[in-house]
Amino acid sequence: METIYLIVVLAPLIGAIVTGLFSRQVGRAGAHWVTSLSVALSFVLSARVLYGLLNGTVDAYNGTVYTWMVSEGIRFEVGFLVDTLTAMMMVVVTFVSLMVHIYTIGYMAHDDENWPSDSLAGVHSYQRFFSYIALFTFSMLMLVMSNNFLQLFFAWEAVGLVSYLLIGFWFTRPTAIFANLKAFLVNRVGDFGFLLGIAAVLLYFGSLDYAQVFAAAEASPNQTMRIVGGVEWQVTTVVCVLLFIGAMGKSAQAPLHVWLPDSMEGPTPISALIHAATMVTAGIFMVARMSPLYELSEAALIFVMLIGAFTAFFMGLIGLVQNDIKRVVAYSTLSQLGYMVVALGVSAYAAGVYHLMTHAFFKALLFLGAGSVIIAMHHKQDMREMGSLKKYLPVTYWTMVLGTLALIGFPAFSGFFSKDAIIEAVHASDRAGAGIAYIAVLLGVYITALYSFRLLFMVFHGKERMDKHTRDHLHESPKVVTVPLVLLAIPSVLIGLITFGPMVFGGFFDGAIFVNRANDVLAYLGQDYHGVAGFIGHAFLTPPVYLAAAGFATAWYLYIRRPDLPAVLQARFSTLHAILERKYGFDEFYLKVFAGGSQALGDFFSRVTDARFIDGVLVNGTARTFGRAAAVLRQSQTGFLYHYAFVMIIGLVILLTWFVFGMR
Amino acid sequence: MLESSWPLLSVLIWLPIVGGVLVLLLGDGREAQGRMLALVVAGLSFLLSLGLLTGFQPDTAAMQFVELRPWVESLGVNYFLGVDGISMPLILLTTFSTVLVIMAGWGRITYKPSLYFACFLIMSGIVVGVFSALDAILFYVFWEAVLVPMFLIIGIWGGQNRIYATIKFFLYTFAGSVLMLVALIYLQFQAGSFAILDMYGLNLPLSTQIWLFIAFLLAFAIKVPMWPVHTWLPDAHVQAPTGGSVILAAIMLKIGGYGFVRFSLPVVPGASLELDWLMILLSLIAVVYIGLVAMMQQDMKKLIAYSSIAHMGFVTLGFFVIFDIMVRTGGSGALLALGGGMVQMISHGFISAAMFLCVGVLYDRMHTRMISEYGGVANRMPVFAGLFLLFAMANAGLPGTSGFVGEFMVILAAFQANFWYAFAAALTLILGAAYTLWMVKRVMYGEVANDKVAALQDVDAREKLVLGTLAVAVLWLGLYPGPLVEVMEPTLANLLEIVAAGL
Amino acid sequence: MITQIVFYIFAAVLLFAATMVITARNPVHAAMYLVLAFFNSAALWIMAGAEFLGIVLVLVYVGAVMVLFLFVVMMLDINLARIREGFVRHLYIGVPIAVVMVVQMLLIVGSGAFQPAALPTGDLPIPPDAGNTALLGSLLYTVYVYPFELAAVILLVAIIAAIMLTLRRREGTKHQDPGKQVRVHKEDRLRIVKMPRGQNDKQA
Amino acid sequence: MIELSDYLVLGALLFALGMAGIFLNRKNAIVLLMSIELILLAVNFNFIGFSTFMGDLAGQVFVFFILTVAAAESAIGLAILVVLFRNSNSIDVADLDSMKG
Amino acid sequence: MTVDAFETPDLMLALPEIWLLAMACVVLVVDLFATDRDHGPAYWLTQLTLVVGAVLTIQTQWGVDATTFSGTYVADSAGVILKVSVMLLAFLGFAYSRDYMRDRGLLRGEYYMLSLFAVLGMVVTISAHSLLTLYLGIELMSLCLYALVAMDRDSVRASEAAMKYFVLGALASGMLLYGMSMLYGTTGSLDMATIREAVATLEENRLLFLFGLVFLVVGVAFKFGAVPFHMWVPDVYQGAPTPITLMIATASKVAAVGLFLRLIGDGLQPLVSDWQQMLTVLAVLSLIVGNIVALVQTNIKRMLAYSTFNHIGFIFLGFIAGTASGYAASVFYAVTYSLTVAAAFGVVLLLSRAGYEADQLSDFKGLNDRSPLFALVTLILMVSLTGIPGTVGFYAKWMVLKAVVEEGMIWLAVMAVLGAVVGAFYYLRLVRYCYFDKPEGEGPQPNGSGGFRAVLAVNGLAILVLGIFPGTLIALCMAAFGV
Repeated sequence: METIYLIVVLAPLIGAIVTGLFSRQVGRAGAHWVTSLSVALSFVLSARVLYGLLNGTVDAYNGTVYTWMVSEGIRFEVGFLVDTLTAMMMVVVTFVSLMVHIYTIGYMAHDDENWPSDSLAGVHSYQRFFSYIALFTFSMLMLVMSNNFLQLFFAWEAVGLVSYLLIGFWFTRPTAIFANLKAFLVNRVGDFGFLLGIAAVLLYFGSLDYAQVFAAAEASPNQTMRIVGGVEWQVTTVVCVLLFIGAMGKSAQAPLHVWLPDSMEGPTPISALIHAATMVTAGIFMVARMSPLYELSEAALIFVMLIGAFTAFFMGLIGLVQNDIKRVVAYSTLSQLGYMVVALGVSAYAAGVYHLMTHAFFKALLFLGAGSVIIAMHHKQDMREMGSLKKYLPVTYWTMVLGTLALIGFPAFSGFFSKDAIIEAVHASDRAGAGIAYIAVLLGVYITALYSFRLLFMVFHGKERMDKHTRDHLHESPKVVTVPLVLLAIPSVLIGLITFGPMVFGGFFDGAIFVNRANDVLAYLGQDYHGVAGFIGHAFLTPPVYLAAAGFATAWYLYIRRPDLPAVLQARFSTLHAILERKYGFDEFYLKVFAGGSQALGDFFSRVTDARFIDGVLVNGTARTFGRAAAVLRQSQTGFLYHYAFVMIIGLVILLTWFVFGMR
Repeated sequence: MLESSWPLLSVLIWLPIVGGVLVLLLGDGREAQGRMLALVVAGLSFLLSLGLLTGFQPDTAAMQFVELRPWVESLGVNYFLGVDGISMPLILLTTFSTVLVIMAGWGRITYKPSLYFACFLIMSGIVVGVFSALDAILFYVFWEAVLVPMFLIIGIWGGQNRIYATIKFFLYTFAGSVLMLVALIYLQFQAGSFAILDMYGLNLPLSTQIWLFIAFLLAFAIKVPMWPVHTWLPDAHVQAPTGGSVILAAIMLKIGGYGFVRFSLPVVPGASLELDWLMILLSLIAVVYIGLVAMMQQDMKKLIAYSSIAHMGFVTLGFFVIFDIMVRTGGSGALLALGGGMVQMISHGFISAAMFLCVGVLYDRMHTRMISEYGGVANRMPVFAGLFLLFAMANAGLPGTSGFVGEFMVILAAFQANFWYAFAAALTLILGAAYTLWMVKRVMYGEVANDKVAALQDVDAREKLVLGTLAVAVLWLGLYPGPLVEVMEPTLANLLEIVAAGL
Repeated sequence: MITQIVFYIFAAVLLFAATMVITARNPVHAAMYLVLAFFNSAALWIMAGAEFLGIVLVLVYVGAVMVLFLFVVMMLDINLARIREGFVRHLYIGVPIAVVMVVQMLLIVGSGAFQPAALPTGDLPIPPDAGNTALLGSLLYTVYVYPFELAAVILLVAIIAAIMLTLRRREGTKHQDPGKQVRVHKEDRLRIVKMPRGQNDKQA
Repeated sequence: MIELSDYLVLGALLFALGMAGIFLNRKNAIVLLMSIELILLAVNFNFIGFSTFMGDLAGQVFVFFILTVAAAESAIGLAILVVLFRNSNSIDVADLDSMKG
Repeated sequence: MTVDAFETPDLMLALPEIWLLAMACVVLVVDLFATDRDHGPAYWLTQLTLVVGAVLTIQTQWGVDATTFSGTYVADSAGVILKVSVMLLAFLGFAYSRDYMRDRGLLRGEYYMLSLFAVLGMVVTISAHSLLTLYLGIELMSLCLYALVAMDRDSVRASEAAMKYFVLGALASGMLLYGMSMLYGTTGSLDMATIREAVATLEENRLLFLFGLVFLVVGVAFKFGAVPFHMWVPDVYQGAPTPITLMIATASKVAAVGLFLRLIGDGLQPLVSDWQQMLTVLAVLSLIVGNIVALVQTNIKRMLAYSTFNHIGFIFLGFIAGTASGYAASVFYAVTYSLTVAAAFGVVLLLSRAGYEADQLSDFKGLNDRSPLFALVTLILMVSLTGIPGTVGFYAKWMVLKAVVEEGMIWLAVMAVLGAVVGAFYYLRLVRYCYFDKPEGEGPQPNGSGGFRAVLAVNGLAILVLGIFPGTLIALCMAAFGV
C-alpha cells in the first residue's frame, strides 16, 4: 500500500520538477499535460484509497518512509498516516487541484501579456505556474498525510512557500510583492507559535510521532509547566494554544488574517486552490488531527472557539463593503474559516472538517467563477465596473449561482448541511462562551447571504457599467475554464446530500478524530438525526434559513430594487463604513507598530548601538585613545639631551624610592 | 585513538599549502595555468577529504586518522592530528568551499591572480589544520596563521574601505586570540601536556576555570562572532572580495564555534555552567538584536553578514543551553542542542557561502551592493533569481533546506531548557524571513529598476555550476540530515559525558 | 685627627671645584676647576693608600685628558656669549629630583646606615709590607692580564675612532706625503732637457 | 679616623653633582663631558674607599681600568663633539633637537 | 686568589676572542694597503673572521663550562649561542650594508675595524666572568658604537645622535659602575662566582646591596633601551647610518642579554626576588610606552626603535621568571628577534640608494608590485614581530610567556599579549603599505647586489622556516641553560 501513497505524493512533485527545471524543453503543452496528468493520477489513487477505506478493503496506514535523522534516540521521520480524515483531505486536495490545473490552462493562456516586454521571467511563466501548483499539491499532500509533527511543519512551511511564490507570481506588480512578503511574514508569526508548540510536544511527550504523542498525552493529561512566574499552566493547554497560533496564521484567523485578502494579488486559480480550498484549511485539518490533544484542554478549545467566532462574524462584515470581486470572496473565505474554527472549538471536529470539504468545492467554484469573470473583463476586478454579465457569461453565472447558494446554506445544498451542523453544534455546546459564538455564527449567516448576493447582483445583474471596449469583447470563457466550473458545481450542490449523514454523524472519522464523550455535541445532535430529509426539515424550525433569506432579500432590495440606496447608507453610516473599509485598522496597526516598530528598533540598533556605541566608542574609541596617548607620549621625546638624562634620573629615583626605601 | 596508516590529514593540510606556493611561483604571467593548478589542487583535496568520510567510523567518539609525531620536542609540542565527529564534517566543508571559491574567482580576478588563488589554497590547508589539530599549540599555530591570508585577501582585493576593514578584522581577532594563548600555556602547565585531550577533565578550581573561560570566550566569541564583539564582521564582509566573504562566512566563523566545543565546554565545564546564562543571553541577543539590525541594512553584503551573526547565535545557543537542559531534564535533549549547533555550522557554511556568491554574481555585473540600486533583477536573470530565492529561503530557515535543521534542533532543545529561550530563538522565524525576503523583494522583484539592471545577463555556466552545487548541498542537508547527525552523535555524546563528569 | 681634618679640607675643595665645574659659564674655567678637582682627588687617594692611582690621576688626567679638553675648547670657535646665557631653566623640577636623589643616596651610604664591620674581606688582600705600585703591577700582568689586554684594545679603538672622526683631508690644502717623498725617483722630478747648442754662445 | 662612609658620601655627592651637571646644563656640551668625568671620579672614590677598608686590592685595579677607559672615552667624546661642531657650528645642547617625537 | 695562585691562562679556551682581536688588527693593517673603493679585502676578511670566529666558538666552547684568565673569562654553552648569534648578526649587517655605505662614501676600513672591535666587545661581555671584564667589554662595544654612529661625518643627525648616545651611554656606564662599586663593597670581590656565593648568604648591609642593585639594573636596562632608560634609542636609530642602526638594534641587544645574564641573571641569581620586581616595573613600562608611541611613527627606523621597547619587555619577562627556562626563552627571543630586525633593516637598506634613504614607512607602499619576494619577506618579518604563529616570533613570545605563567605571573603574560595586539597595528601598517597601497610616484626600487638580495631573502625565509621547525634552535637554547 505504501507504494500508492508514495505515488500519490511524488507524482505531483515529479511533475513540478520536470516543468520547473526543464520549462524550455517541455514547452507549454508539455507543462500542463505533465502536471495535470500527475495530479490526475494522484486524484485517482486518492479516490481509490478513500473508497478502499470506506468499504474496508484498505486499512488505515501509519508507516515511515524514511528517517530524516535520529538524535538521542528521538526519531525524526517522514512518514504517512492515512486514515479517513487524511483520505478525505487527499481527495479534496487532488480534486480541487486537478480542477484548477485544467482551469489554469485557460486562465493563464495569455499570461505573457501580464509581463513587461523585456522580462525574461515572462518567457516561461506558464510552465513555472504549473510547476508551482503541482509543487503545492505535493506539499499539501505531504501535510495531510503526515504522521508526525516534523513532517507536518515541513509541509506547513512548504505550502507557505508556494503560497509566497504564487501570490508574488506577477512580481513586477508592487502590490503583489508586498502581498506575498506580508503573507509569508504573517504566516511566520503563526509558525513561530507552531514551532514552539512542537518543541513543547517533544519536551513533554517525548516524541514527534502523532500516535506516540497522543498516547503520552493521554497517559499524563495533567502535567503543568511554568512560563511566567509561579503560575502553573496545563501543558496540553499551552501546547494546543501554541499549535493553534500556527493554525491561526495558516487559516487566517483574526488577528493573523491580514494576509489573506491581500493574497488575492495572485492569479485567480491559486486563490481558488490555495487561498480558499486547501492551504488555508490546513489549520482546520491540523486541529482536527490533533483532536486527542485538544480534547484534553477545555481552555484551549474555548480560545479556539472565540477566535473562530470573532473571525466568522467580523470578517464577513468587511466583505460587505469590498468592491473587488476577489476580495469579497476572500473575506467570505475568512468568515467561513471562522465557522470551521468555531466548530473545532466546540469539539464538533467532524462538522468543521465537513464544512472544510464542502467549502473547498463551492469556494473553489466561486473563485474560479470570479476568475472567469475576470478573464472576460480583461483582468479588471472592480465590481463597480461590471453588471449584467449574466447574458455574456451564462455558464459562469449559473455555476456561480449554485456556488452562492451552497455558500449561504440554501437547504439541501452542500453548504447548508455543513454550516447548519456547525450552528447546531455551537447551539448545543455547553462550553463557556458558546452563547456568544452562537450569536456570532447566526448573524454571520445573514451577512454571508448579503455579501454573496451583493456580489452576484452587482456582477451579473443591473446596469452594464463597463467601458465600451470591454463590453465589445465580452464572451464566455473557453471550455477549459467552464468545465472545471461545472465539475465543481456538481459536488457543491450534491455532496451534502450524499455524504452528510455518514461523515458528520456516522462515525466516518472514528479512529481519526477523537472526541471526549462529555464534549461530543455531534453525538448529541446525532441522536436526533434521522436522515438528510429530516435535517432539512428541521432546518426550517431554526433561524439560519430565515436569516439567509433575509440576507438575500436585503441584497435584492439594495442592489436590484433600489441601487441608489447603498450610497445613501454609506453616507449615513460613514463611520461604520470607514471602519469596515479600513478593515478595523489591523493593517495600519501592524504596519505601524510591528513593521514600523521593528524597523525603528533595527535602525536604532544599527545606527546607534552598533555604529556609534560599539564601533564608535568601544572599538574605534580604543584606537583613538591609543592614538591620543601616543600623541601625548611622543611629546615627552623632546629631542633634548638633558630631558633624556632627566628621564633616566627620574627612573633611577623612582626605582630607588620603590625598592630601596621599601615603598612597594 | 585510531591511528592512520596513511597521513591523510597531513596531506589535506599540506597539499593545498604546497599547491598555493606553486601557484604563487607560477606567477601572474601564467594565470591560466595557475588557476587551473589551483583548481586541480583544491579539487584533489576535496576528493581526498572524502576519504575521511568513507574511512570514518561513525560509531565511536575516538579520534580517527590520528597522526602523532614529535614536532618541537624541546617544548613537548607534537604534530598531533586527528578527527572526530565534530571536526570531520567541518574539514569536508572547508575543502568543499575552497573548490567553490576557486571556481568563483575564475577569471574574475585580474589583479595578481596567482597570489589570490595561492591565498585561498594556503588558507584551506591552514583551516584543515585548525580542525584537525589535537595539540593545543598546533591548534593555536593554525588558528592564528589563518589571519594572514585573510588579511591579504581583504586588503588587496577588497572594496573602497578595505584597509580599515582588514586591519579591524585582524586586530579584533588577534586581540581575542592572544589571551587564549595565555590560557593554553596555563593549561599545559596544569595538564603537563599540550594534547587537547589531556586538558579535559582537569577539574580545576572554579575561579581558575572562569578566567580560562573568559580567555577562550574572547577568542571564540570574536571569531563566531557574538554580540557585542561582532562589528568587525560586517565591515570585513562588505569590503572583502566575494571569495573572501565566502571563506570568511563559510569557514572562518566555524573556527570559533569549533573552539567552543573543542575547548570551552570540555576543558572548563564548571565555568561553562557558571556562565552559561551569559552565553545564552549573548546568543539570544545575536538572534533578535542582530536580526533587527540586519533588516535595516542597505548593503546586501552587510545584511548577509549580520544574518550570519544571527545564525551563529544558534550555534552558541545550542552549545551553552545544554547545562540548563541537564538541570531540567537530566540530560535528554542536550545532545539535540549540541547537534543542532553543529548542524547549524555546516548548514551556515553552505548558505552563507551561497548568499555571498550570489551577491558576488550581482556585484560582478553591477559593481554595487546597495539594495537601492537594484530592483526587478528577476526579470533579467530568472535562473539566478530562482537560485537566489532558494538560498534566501534557506537563510530564512525554510524546512527542506539546511537552514532549517540546525535552528529546528536548537529551538526544540532550547525549549527543554526554558520556554523563553525557545521563544526568543524562535523569533528568528519571523526576523530571518523579514530581512531576507525583504531584500529579495527589493532586489529581485518589481519592475526593472534602471538601465543597469536592464542590461544584466543571466548566470553563465560556471556560476550555475557553483551555485547549483551549493543548492544541491543545501537541499541535501535539509532533506536528509540523518547521516551528518549520525556521524557526530557519538562524539557529541562523549563530549557531554566529559562535560557532565567535570561539573 | 689631623688626617681627618686634612681629608675634610680636601673633600670640601673637591666638592666646591666639582660644583664650579658644572656651574661655570666659561668652559675654560670649568676645565680648570676640573683640574682642581682632580688634584684634590689625587691627594685623597694618596691619603687612602692608593699612591699609584693618585699619581696616575694627575699624570693621565691632568696631564693628558684635561689638556685635550682645553685644546678642544680652544680649537672650537665657540660662541661664548651664547654659552653664557644662563644655564638653567625649569629648576623647579630638576632641583627637587636632584635633592631627593642626594638625600636618598646619603641615607644609604651615610655613617650608621650600614655596618662596615660586616663587610667581607676581599679575595686580593693587601699584604702590609708591599708597595702599592708593585702590587698593582704584578696583578695587572697576571690575574688581570685579560682586562689589561682589553684596556689596550680600548685605547686602540679610541685612537682609531678619534682619527676616523676628526681627520679630514681638505681639498686645496697643501701637505707633504713623506711616503711619496721617499719613494720618488729622480725621473719623476728631474727632466733632462736637451738644449741645442750654439745660440747662447754668441752672447757668451 | 676616616670612615668608609666618608668616602661613600663624597662619592655620592660627586655622583649627584655629575648627574646634575648633565641634566641641568643646557648650553655647553663640553661641560657634559666634564660631568661624566665627575661621575667616574665618584665611582672611583667608592672603589678606593671599599678597597682601603677591606684591605683588598681589586678595587684599586678596577679604578685603574676606569681611568684608562675614561681617557679613551674622553677622546672619543671630544672627537664626536668636534664632528658635531663642524656640522652644526654649535655645541649648544639645546640645539640638538633635529630628531624628536 | 692571589698573585701567587696565578696559573697560566688556557689561551685555547679564549680562542674566539683572540682570533677576533688578531683578525681585527689584520684588517687594520690590510686595509691600509687597500686600493679599491670597495675595500674588498677588508670586507671579505671581516666576513671570514666572523665565520671562522663562529666556528671556533662552537668548536672550543660548546658543552664546556670553564673559566680561565684567573676567573675573568668564562666559556659555556649559553655564551656560545649568544656569541655565535652576535657574529651571525654582524655578518648579516656587513652583507647588507656594503652598497649602502659605498653609495654614501662611508665604506672605509674603519667601518670594518670598529665594527669588528664592537663585536669583540660584545663577545667579551658575553664571556665575562668578572665585573671588570664585563665593564671593559661593554665599554669596548659602546665606544666603537659611539664612533660608528658618528661615522657619517657630514650628517648633522648622525653627529647629534652620536652625541646623545655618547652622553647618555656614559651616564649609564657611570650608573653601572656605581652599582658595581656597591656590589664590590658588599661582596668583596669582582669575580662573579665569588659574588654569587657571597650574595647567597648576604645578611647584613642588604640595603647597601639593594642600593647598588638599582644602579646595576639601570645600567643594564640602558643597554637594552628599556623604558624609562630608552630615550636615546629612537634618536640613535634614526640618526645613525642604517647599517650601524642594524648593529645597535641586533647584535648589541644580544650582548646586552649576555651582560644581564652574567651580571644579574646568573651572578645575582640567589637574590632573584629582589631584582625580579624592578625588572617587572621596567618590563611593564616598556610594553606600554614603546607600543603606544610606535603607533604614530612615520619613519621606519624610529618605528622599529619604539617597537623594540615592546620586545625588550618580552625579553625581560623571561628574565623575570628567573629560571633557567626563562633565560633560555629570553635568549631565544633576543636571538630570533634580532634576526628578524636585521632582515627588516636589510629591507630598508635594499630600498635605499645613493642620495635616497628609504626610511619612511610610505617608501614601502606598493612594494608587492615592485618586488613580490621582498614584499613577502617584509610580510614574514612583520608577522614574526607581531608574533603570529608560522613565524619564529610566535615561539619566542610563547616561550617567554610560558616562563612567566609557570612562575604564576599570569597578569604579566596578559599584559604582554595585549601589548602584542597593539604592536600588531603598526606592524600591519607596513604590510598594508607593501600590499594594499599604491606608491606616490615611482616608489624606491629594490637595488643591491645579488649576494645582498640572496642573503636577505634567506634571512627572511629563515624566519618562516624557523617558525615551522623551531625545535632545534629551542633545544639548543634550552640545552645551553641545562633545561
